[in-house]
Amino acid sequence: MTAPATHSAATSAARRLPLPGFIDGTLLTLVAAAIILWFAPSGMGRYGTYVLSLWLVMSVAVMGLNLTLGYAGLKSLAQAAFMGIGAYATALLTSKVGLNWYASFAISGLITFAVGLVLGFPALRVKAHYLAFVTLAFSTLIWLILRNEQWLTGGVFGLSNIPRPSFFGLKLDGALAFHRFVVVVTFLLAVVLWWMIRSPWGRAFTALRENPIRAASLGIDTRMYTLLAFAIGSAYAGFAGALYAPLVEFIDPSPFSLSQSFFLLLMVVAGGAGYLLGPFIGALLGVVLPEWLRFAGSLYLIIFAAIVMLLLIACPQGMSGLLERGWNRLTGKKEGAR
Amino acid sequence: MAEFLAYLIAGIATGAIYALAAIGFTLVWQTSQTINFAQGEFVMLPAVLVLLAIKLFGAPVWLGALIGIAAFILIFGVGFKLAVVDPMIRHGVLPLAIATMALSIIMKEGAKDGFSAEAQKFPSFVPTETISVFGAAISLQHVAIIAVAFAVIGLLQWFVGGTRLGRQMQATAQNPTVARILGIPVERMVLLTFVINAALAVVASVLISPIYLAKFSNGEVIGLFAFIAAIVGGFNQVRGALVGGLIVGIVDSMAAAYISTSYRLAVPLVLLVIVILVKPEGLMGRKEERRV
Amino acid sequence: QDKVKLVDVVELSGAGATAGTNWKNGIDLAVADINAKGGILGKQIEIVHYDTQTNPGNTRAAVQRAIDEGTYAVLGPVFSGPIGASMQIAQRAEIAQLVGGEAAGLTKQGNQYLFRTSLSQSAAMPKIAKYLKDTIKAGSVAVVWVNNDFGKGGRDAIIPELEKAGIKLAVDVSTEQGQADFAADAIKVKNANADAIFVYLNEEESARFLRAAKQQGITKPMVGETTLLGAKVIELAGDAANGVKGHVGLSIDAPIPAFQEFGKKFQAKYNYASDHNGLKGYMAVHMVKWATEKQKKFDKKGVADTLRGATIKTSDEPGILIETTIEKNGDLDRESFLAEVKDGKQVITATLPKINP
Amino acid sequence: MTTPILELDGVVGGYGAMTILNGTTFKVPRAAITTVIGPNGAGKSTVFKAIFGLLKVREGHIRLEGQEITNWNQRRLLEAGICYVPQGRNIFPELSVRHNIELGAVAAGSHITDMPRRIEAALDRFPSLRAKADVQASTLSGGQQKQLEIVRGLLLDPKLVLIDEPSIGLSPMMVQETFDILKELRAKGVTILMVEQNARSALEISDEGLVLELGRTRMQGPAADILADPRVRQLFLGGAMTEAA
Amino acid sequence: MTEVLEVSNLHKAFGGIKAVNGVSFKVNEGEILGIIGPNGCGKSTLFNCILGQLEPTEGAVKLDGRDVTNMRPSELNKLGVSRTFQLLQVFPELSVRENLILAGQEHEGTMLSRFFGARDAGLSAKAEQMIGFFKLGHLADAKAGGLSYGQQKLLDAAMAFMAGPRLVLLDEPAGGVNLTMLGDVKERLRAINAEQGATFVVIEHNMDFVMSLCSRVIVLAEGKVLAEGTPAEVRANPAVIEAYLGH
Ligand SMILES: Nc1ncnc2c1ncn2[C@@H]1O[C@H](COP(=O)(O)OP(=O)(O)OP(=O)(O)O)[C@@H](O)[C@H]1O
Ligand SMILES: Nc1ncnc2c1ncn2[C@@H]1O[C@H](COP(=O)(O)OP(=O)(O)OP(=O)(O)O)[C@@H](O)[C@H]1O
Ligand SMILES: [Mg+2]
Ligand SMILES: [Mg+2]
Repeated sequence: MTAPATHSAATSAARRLPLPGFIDGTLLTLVAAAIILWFAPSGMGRYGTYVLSLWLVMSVAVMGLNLTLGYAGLKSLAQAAFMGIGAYATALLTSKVGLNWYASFAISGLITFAVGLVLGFPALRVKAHYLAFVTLAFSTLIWLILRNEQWLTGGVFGLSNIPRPSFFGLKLDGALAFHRFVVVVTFLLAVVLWWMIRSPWGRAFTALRENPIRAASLGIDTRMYTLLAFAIGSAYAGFAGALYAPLVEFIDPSPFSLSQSFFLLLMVVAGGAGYLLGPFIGALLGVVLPEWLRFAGSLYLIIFAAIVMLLLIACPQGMSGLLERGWNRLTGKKEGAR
Repeated sequence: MAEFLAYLIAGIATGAIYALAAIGFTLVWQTSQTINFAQGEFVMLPAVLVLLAIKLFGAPVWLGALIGIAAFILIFGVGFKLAVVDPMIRHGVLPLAIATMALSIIMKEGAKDGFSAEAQKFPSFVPTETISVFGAAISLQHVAIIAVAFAVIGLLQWFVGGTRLGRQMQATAQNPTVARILGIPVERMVLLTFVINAALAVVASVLISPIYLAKFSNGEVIGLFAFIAAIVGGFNQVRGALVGGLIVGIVDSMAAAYISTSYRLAVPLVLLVIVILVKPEGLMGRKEERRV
Repeated sequence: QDKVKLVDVVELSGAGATAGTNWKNGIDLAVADINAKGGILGKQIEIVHYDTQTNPGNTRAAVQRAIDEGTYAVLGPVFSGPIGASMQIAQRAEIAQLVGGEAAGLTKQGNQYLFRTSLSQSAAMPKIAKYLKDTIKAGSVAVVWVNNDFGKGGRDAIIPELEKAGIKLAVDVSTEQGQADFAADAIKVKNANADAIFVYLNEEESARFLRAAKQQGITKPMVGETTLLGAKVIELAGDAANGVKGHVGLSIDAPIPAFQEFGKKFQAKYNYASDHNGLKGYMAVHMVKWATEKQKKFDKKGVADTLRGATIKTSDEPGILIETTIEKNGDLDRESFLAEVKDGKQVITATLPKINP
Repeated sequence: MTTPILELDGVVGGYGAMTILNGTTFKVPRAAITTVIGPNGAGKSTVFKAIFGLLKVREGHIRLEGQEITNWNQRRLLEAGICYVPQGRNIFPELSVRHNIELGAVAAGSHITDMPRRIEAALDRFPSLRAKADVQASTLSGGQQKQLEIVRGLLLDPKLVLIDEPSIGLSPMMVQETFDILKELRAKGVTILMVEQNARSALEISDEGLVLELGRTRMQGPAADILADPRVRQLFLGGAMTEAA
Repeated sequence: MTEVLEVSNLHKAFGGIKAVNGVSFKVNEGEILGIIGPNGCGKSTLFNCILGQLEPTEGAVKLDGRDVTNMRPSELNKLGVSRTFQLLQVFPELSVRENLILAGQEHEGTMLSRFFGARDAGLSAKAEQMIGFFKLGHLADAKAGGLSYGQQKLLDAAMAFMAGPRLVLLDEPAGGVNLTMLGDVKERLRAINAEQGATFVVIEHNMDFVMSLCSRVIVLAEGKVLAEGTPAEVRANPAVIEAYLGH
């Protein structure tokens, strides 16, 4: 048997097509999806476009959580809080300081990355739920600060008139223009994550989830990788926040509360933890499904939660797992690797 | 001094409520190694079901109580185990914990849409008089809650750790495959866990709701504080709930008194972080197992 | 048959669910009434409710959707944060948005398309300060408020008024939305030993606070706004509500037959007593109806233009329940009441005139 | 061979789509020690799991004293007199050693009245467990954990013991002790089916030997014959090494 | 001869239990040292203290004369010290091949090169070689968690050799491994020892294995060194027979 130089996760599409070695099904899907999403809003109206953009923004936050939870196995209950930090940082920097969005985006990522590093220390204790507990506290503390420090954050009244960025002088104020901008940014972030997951870093992250003790004895700097996984995951939340603020053009503390962090967790697991495309499916369930369920009136939340629960009962690997199962059945493969 | 005492007693009274709600966390942890994120809703819902039964059947309070409680134990003890836990548990506890998050949404929204978005009075089975302890006021309801919390926790601590049945439940949680090999009726143990948990939630609900009123969103507040209490006290011991609950109650009360009220909520959380850094298994918790 | 579509964007879940549900029910009641009487200019109203989960992002999406779907006017939301998040959208589309928010800041942003359905806090608080000074004769007041946009707005509005009236702030107690336990807060208020206590909480928290206060043996007068004297509070707090006094903007117990009538209809349909949000929702629909009938056509932009600066009389539109003047900035002016709870009943003790009669 | 107590007849089973047991067939003589040997991954543990109902048998039959026990659940098998000590680490980490042991008697319900005495007797055989009777089981050393499992598995009065590589992690003295216990059980008429990689010592105390490869019985016969078989020595007993030692 | 590892007066107590109670010894470059002793005498705990998995209560560990007490396991490993575990420790959800690549990937290059470089960190060939040697070829793409006990044990050992270590601490490598395979493993250890000068410390209860492989043996009992010498000396020592070997 010859040793394929690549990871076993390379999908069959890549094996059949004569493509450069590093291209795999996931990347192709991402490219195709980006192209579709670029054109999708035509005829959807501003509202439809807005929902699509919101879906992508939430996907970015969920992608980050998927890295921490799905790959590295670190349970974080503060993803929404990190998103809040990013959103407020961007909102303040662009509307109060007058910095351009790109710099604010980078700073939001940096701040959340740094906070993630500090907060990650309790995670270094071997038992994983300590991180969950600490992030639970952190999440609520951040929410309190956002609410109480009115001089900075606008407190309960929030911050409004958050400007949208421009692109080389091109104004992105319109729903469609901004949507396309979101598509590009999300695509880039997804590709970076895709690359990371399939690099040796990704393998090391998985090792943290599977057996941190063995990993440490193999020279894997578990402390560094744990902090990295958590900080990068948090930075993605920061990036998501930096997109969220100009998308909604108004922020207040409520979308960054603990229950929203739970909601993001639900999305990760519903989409399929540890699958690269899982977050998009999860966020689709979390953001777009409720819109489709509007006909059900106030019952839609119950329906949504019930769907997630049934999904988990049917397949704990979430939608991605379910799709993979179906695909394998179609192609007659026995066992799929992640 | 009298002032301090008043805060202390108020804190203990509140703390007992948190303790009562937190037992569920520690019990479920010890007997199935999962976190039930719907625990707050478990405490919220029985009261709502009782009121619903009274409203639907026009039953007298005691009958309504019986119907509501039975329905709750059936749905969220037996039903939860059969419909959610059974298919999911073999995939590890993470999907299960996440499923309880979804469950909490269903319970909360269900209570709102199926019953009422408004808070409702809930009849008290304990006289509502207030007595004075060293000049500080405490209601008989709180006294009852303190007594019940102590009794239930003592009883459970004994049951889980001191009886063979309790140890079989623990064994099932710690290593279901081996439990099966030894002939422990694993299914029955899991069922027992969830029924006991549901029954406890009912007790907590019936005692707490006359004070906190019955409202669909109560689970959030109660759940959060109970969770903090369980962590502070120690997740892997039932008695952790008691110690954690009382400490969190007192700290919360003192925070309201002597620290900025808008940051009151932060104080128990800071306490939680300190406990995790200093004694991660919680004040009363058992040390983690050997890993290498 | 041709219909006119109205979209209500409101908090049906999340922190605002209680208020939002009342608002929604009020609207449904109004729509049913109007449709039964032949609709607006002969067209039946088709009402759609979108839940915002009390989340500004969702609210914005829902308002956008409402406009994309061609709503005639936007109703809701009730909480000030989500209103702040969504008001520019209606403004950009030049569509009237009738909201339930009371925060003072909303109408200070020059938005020509935003309309309140109740008095703003900046209108109500001076009346309360005056009441505290003249009637209660309080030299110092403890302020207990809920730390959300509603409570914080009220607190920020009352404190300067107290200062102006020369009343001392004895203690400033913030509480959490949904807070269940008020024992420590009650002790704190008791120890402050103020002449009166101003309570600015949502209904349920008001009830819980009153019970805790009674338990701690607080005897000083409790003064509040609409949310302290509501039927719900009285029901939940029982004895503890007796003696509570304050200013009431909208109340089904006000000595105005139309209000009481509404209260009965609401009770009959939903099996519980409406709070002020139910009244607000009811009025919102009738404001749209009045404006349309006034301009005699379905012109979206015209609704806002017609409402701005108008005075709606009950003789023209009984559904407005009480004569209401809409100021240029979207604030309202109308009569309000001083009330007191006696033997488990809200009793109106005085009617306060409009600020600019 | 005396009448067999356990019979496997064309057993087929595996994990997911993978078949490991390809028609495994053998008989286990009564009141004797039978040792199963074979390369790593031959399916030895899988056979045990199949017998003990932990792996679904897709085809074939398993009989205990002529009675069909295929795919029975564990409780029934225990009641029928089979007990199973699996390979690897199989403790309840947070329970004390004594409580771990005591759980070995669950299946007996209240039939056994002398449980404390039995536990004491078991602890006497493994003194290092006695010293640790009240500590959390997870803190035991690897060998102590194995001792605990052996004690726990033998607490009842089984007819048939399935024991999977008991010697892993045990010191030579404890291996001897364990084998002595097995011999005593045999003397009492208990049948023992054991998997061992420590094959030489195991075959020495065994009556019967069985070689399993790729999920099939390659060879079965008196233990002494198996031990002496040159092919077996070469392929499974590490011929060169045993000679050198 | 140079000392690779020096352990001096090492203590480790868990509450009142003194698991390791003043152990000192030295390991010379190129040596194969055996450590034997009754169950629970502190062998694994000793390893865990040497390798930074546990914090010793007292005492010091030196590697090439440098104090490495309490150094983190990953850093020690980067210095060329690798180990195996007594209880199974693999990455169950990863394939055998991924397990092996993981075991070697941190030893070459930097964090950056591991991010931008090849997915397999250039280790596929090496992994293939290990897979071949430990006869796991048909299982290369199977999840490690689905391997049999002995196969996992072998994988664990293979992982310890992926990065070409110079000091390897093996905790019961023979347990559950088929004797024929074990013979091969032993030859392999000898070869690595001879060709690459790697040093081994082996905890084992399989006396045949210890006696034929080790050049020196240390016997522990109750956390202390009971005896030390060549295999033959130790085997004949009455105290060792009494405490450990049995008659
Ligand atoms: N849980 C499992 N999932 C998938 N495959 C498995 C599982 N357990 C065992 N296998 C496979 O089945 C085969 C037989 O395994 P088994 O454990 O029966 O071997 P064994 O003969 O007991 O080996 P050892 O001597 O190493 O214990 C092996 O190839 C193994 O990879
Ligand atoms: N975390 C711990 N807490 C308490 N006691 C412990 C802990 N770890 C080890 N011990 C005790 O320390 C002693 C030594 O254990 P260790 O695992 O080192 O033994 P060992 O020599 O490796 O034995 P074996 O040959 O059985 O593997 C044992 O008595 C064990 O119970
Ligand atoms: Mg085996
Ligand atoms: Mg050991």
